[in-house]
Amino acid sequence: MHFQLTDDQRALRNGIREMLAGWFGRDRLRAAVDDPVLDRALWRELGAAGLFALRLPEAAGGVGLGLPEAVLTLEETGRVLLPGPVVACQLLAGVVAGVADGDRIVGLCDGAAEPVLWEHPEDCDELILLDSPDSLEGSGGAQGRTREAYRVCRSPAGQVARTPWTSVDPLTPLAAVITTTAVTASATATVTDPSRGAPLVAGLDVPRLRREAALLTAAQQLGSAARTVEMAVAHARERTQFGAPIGSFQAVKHLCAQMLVRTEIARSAVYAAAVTGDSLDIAGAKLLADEAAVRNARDCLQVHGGMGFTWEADVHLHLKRAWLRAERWGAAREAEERLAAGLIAGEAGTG
Amino acid sequence: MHFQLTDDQRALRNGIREMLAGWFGRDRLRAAVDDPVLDRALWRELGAAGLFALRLPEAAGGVGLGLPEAVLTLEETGRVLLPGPVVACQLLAGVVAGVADGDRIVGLCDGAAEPVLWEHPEDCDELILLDSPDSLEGSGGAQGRTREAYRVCRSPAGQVARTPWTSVDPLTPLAAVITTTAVTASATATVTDPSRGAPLVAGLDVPRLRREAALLTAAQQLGSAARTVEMAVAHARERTQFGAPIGSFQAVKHLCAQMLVRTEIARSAVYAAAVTGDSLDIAGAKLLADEAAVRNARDCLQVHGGMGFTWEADVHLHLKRAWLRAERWGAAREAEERLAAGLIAGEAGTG
Amino acid sequence: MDLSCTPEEEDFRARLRRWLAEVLPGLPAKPAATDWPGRRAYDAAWQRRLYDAGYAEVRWDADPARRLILLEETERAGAPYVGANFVGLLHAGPTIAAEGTDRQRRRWLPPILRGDEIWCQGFSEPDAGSDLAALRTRAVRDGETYVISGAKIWTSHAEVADWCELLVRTDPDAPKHRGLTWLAMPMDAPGVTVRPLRTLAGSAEFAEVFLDEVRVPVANRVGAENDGWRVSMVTLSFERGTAFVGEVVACRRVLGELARAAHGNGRWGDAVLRRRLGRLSAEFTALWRLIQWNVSAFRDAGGPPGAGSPPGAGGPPCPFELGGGSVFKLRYSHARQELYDAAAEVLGAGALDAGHPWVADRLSSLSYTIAAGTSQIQQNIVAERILGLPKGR
Amino acid sequence: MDLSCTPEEEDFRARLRRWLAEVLPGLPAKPAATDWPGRRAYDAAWQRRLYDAGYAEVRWDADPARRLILLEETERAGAPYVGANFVGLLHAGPTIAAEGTDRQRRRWLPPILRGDEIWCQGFSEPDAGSDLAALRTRAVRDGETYVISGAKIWTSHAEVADWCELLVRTDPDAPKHRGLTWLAMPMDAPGVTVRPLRTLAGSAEFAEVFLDEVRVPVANRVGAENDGWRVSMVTLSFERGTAFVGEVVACRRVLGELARAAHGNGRWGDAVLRRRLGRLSAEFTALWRLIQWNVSAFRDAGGPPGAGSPPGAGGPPCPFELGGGSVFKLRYSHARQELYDAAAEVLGAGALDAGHPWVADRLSSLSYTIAAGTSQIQQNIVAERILGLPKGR
Repeated sequence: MHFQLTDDQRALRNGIREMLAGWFGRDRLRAAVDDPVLDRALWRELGAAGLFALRLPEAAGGVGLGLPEAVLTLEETGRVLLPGPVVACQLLAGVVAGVADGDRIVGLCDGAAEPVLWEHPEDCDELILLDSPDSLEGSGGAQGRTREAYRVCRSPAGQVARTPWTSVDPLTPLAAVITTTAVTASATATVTDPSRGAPLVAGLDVPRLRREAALLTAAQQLGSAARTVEMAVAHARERTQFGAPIGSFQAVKHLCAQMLVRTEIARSAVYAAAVTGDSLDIAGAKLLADEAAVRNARDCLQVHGGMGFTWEADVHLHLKRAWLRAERWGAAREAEERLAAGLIAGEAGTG
Repeated sequence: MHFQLTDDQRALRNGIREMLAGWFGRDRLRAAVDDPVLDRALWRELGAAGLFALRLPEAAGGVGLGLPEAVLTLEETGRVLLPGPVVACQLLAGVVAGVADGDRIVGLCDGAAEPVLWEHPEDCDELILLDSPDSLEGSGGAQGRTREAYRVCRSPAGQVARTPWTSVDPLTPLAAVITTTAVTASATATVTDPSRGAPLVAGLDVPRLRREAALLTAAQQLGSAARTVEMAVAHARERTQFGAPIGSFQAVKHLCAQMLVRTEIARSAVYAAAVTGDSLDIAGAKLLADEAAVRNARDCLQVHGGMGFTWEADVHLHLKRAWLRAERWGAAREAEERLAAGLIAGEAGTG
Repeated sequence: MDLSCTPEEEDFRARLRRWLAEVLPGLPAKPAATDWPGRRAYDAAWQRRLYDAGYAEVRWDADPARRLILLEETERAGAPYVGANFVGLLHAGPTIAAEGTDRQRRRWLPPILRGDEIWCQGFSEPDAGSDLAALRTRAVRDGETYVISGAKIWTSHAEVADWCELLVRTDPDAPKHRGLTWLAMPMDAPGVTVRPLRTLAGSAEFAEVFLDEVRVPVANRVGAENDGWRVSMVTLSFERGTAFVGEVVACRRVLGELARAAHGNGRWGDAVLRRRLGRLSAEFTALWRLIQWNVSAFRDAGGPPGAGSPPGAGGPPCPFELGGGSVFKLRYSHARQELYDAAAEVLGAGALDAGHPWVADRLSSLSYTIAAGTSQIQQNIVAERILGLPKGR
Repeated sequence: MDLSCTPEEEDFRARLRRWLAEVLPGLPAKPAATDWPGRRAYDAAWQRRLYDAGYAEVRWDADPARRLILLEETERAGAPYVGANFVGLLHAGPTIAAEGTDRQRRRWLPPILRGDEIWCQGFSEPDAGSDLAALRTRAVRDGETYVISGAKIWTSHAEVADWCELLVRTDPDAPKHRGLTWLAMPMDAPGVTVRPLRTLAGSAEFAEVFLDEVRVPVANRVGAENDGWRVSMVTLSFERGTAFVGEVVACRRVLGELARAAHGNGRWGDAVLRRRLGRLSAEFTALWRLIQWNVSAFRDAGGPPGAGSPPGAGGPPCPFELGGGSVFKLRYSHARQELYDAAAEVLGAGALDAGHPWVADRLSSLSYTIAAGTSQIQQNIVAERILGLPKGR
């Protein structure tokens, strides 16, 4: 057992961090806030750097790395609030042509959600929607019912019927997919036992895609949570009130300390879930990372005081993105129920 | 509108406070911890002072005061952790002979609870148990079912079958009533619409008794919550660490401040519920007073540090009694559901 | 303890309700949030109607019970908010009433009540937020004029205000609380520049106000030179009395809406959410009772330094100055944030729609634990002023 | 990142499991909580069996991974707790190993590993809790002897201990961290009085130790005179590494029991409780991962100053000294309290039964946010030592 980053993993993380600092600094971030259309040139640079092909086998032109490395890269994108469907593109780089290079952009939607929200609809070239037929047919229950059956809908972006949506996150335009019947379902199949042996629907292992989407989203939340600790600490060291840096007051100190605690607990959970790939580990990681990202952003705002309440400060961008991600690929209510069920089933892993 | 204590109410509160300080000081408290048998002489003194006859009409030999005054006196008993079924005796002073004078002691149990816990069983001369027939007959559901029907069981204490219980609160011996069938049911009646017009079962308005027991219990919680603020503040002013009183550190200050906030919110709710007598107001008051008493005792312990963890400190006595009371006459889970239902029914009162 | 109204109060309430039922249907449509002149005109017109009907003075009534009824009933009836009249009615007006000269009161108070003149507030500065007394905007005396330079922030309605109640430093050598002065500054004075400040809610409800050698007559000073801290505290304590009455009424209404919405969209089956709403119901009811408690205490203490008091009359310290307002604000600001977090649970993914009014209110609720004294500062106040814990650290 | 064990580790685990399965059924019944001599004998006998089987040294292994496996497997198998051997194995032993002379190590370490000698700790004092360095127990040098007077508190197993690791003040004029010395005091020395201290749980797990001119040879000093603060910090940092492994394993087991009990008694239908348990499952899994993370970091940093290090070897600061242990303890102490609050919800009115083991554990869990550094102190440590926020206030 050596539950620490390897030297290679450390190098990867540092490399991605430097790369993103160079390509997506604060000026670019604020430009994206004003105009959230994705920068195709940047996207291709990310593709060329291997961000999307990270987990493709080297034989297929990929980098050949695993889920832990994917988590480390997504954490970095979360830190800098990189906009765009990075999770989808990394998960589908081997499925949709051109995505690995950053030439094409693919969106991924959870059809079990209500409504079905689609990130960056105007920027995507294609949409893949994961659904279970019962929810597609409108019976509504995403929970439990027919987890054995899946449907995958693949469609060129332009053919998806949608209504506009005023996204709470200025960095993430959204649309609500109206009817999935309007999506050209290029492959539909019903599978009876998908939990083992990865049965493929339209070339996709749907349960695994959902799991990994949740994990990578959690990794982005972790990056955001870690970043807001740094922002709060930096502000607390600089900002002077009552003749002293506010970080010398216990009230501010303890806010910052709890932010770090949340981050490190979430980090332990997310990294471990990346190693085990276990479904309950991932549910727990998402739960804790969502909480860390949302509550840290709130506390970061509190530490910043009035200045944090302005549009010009980046705090709100973290909070809004954290809210958005917390609703995606398993919100707290769902994760908690699954973890509770796992306790009865005795599935809570150890070791 | 004048939502402040009247001069008479202030005088009553101060009178009770002085009386209890004289009759039940810290020595008596610690003696009761070592031996929780009720002091009959003290009980008669309390009776003679009018504590139990407070709400009986003057014509019936009582003091002729109302629910707000009852709340103020119970708050004071909560402050000093006075042991014994004060709530029961005040509520039943007009029903059971000898209770008003403190000559006899009566217990009051909620038969809908599971198990049915009886406070001070060895000290009581008589037990009154409020029940709804469906839960008596073992169908278990206290919630909702047949709220229209009530049964009252009255029995000499010696005839109640019970099992011993190791009470978590050293000041409150408990027993579990085994079978209500063993209780001589001196009056049983079924009523179909008890909500209006106070139909009496065995001379008792059962819904009102439940409401008032909850309110007076909340008043005791309020008194305990207020007392633990004082204890925490006194300790924080005296205890020196790192060369300063610990109350000069923000972490301790803010714990104490939140304790006061909880107390004052609970006080507003409890006093207002005493004035309106409204069922939802009482549910909310109990909820907030339970929370204030339990969380304040916890925070008081935290402020006291190691010294608060000793048996010799009084902090744990407040915590354990607060736990006990929080389970009586409507726990949080029940109160919250009732308040939620009230929101749908549009019953949340204003004005 | 009495929660019922006196016959006079009941009569006042009934009369007010009738009047509101009569006039509200005839009001014009509300202007857009970005239409500042339109908003000013709308708010001023409503204030004028209140004035003509005899309700304007109630805001400054020595008896806060009638103020409570006014605020409760106008909110419940859906009447316009105080809006652009906020600073005049709640801050500057009461300050002038309590601390101004007869001449100043005659000049400034009637136009506030009538809605003729709009005030804004220039207290906070970029480097003086929690530590308000550290403000650095300088006023240098030049004969019968102060010459003022500096920058103010978090100023509402600056774009359309006629006057600004300004706190400036007149003695840079004195201890920080001792060198401040309160001035009424005309917003059209040369050297005043207003720049809108966009908040995280995306709107520009506030502005920064830059002051470059602005000249203000000494006659516009309320209170003595270097006594501005005390003068402005009168204002702040008044604000904490009944400032949140309308909001608490509104929160209780929203809570009922949340419950019904959850009932309608199936989320009512989620016991976690349901019980959260039940708890919030207890919470907001208790906050309402705490307002009534505080207002009654306020009245017992002789009322706030209001329009009826002689200038400079001190009176006993009111409970808000002693921190009663801090207890309320600590819990209310938290409960309000909880309310809109619960709203997000009711909405589910719908909480990602910035166009939903609950989402907009969720965003603005984020300022409640920061503005007008952060929760950290409020806890210090409660601990030190009410509980008597030692200062320092 | 690797969570799997090496073949050597797997082998160690398998061997240990076999051994535990073999010996545990033959253990005698546990003595009563109040039978101190019986408890000492029981704990010492278990330590002796660990020693004979070659597992005792693992507690001081430079590689914490094997320690982790030992603690995990013994807890899971329901083996006896470390009990009376706690201070010797976790505090005094590692301190002597790191800072003692060869002679001291030969004298004191083997009897600890064999369970022959029991140690207790004399650090805290009634007036020196959070501010440990403010302790006042005085040691005055008299030739080759220290003469010690004062009082210690929160001493476990004092009634049956052979030795006490004692922190005393040898230079009252030095700054408070600089005048302390670490001594090994025989508990049978004249002038030592032990008085049991009853906790709120009703038990007497701790004692006060009064020292009245107790004479301790200078040869019993570990480290230099007045260097005791540094010496004792070595001990404390060791404790924070793996001290809670067994407890986290136990908490996860209890959590499963809570879920099954709730399932059995009908409370599982309460979604609020159910989801709380689900959240705690995530919480304790993450805490387990954090232990693995910290242990791995600990190993990378060269391990703790353990039995294998030369006396006085410093090595790089381990992550626990840098606050990693504080992060764990802050969250764990809170989660443990939440766990037993959830247990109370499962029990309902049954939580009022002091005889229920969960209720007893609920009571003892109350000390977790206080003992070994309150949560307030831990937050200061995290803020200052990890986040680099300025000291003061």
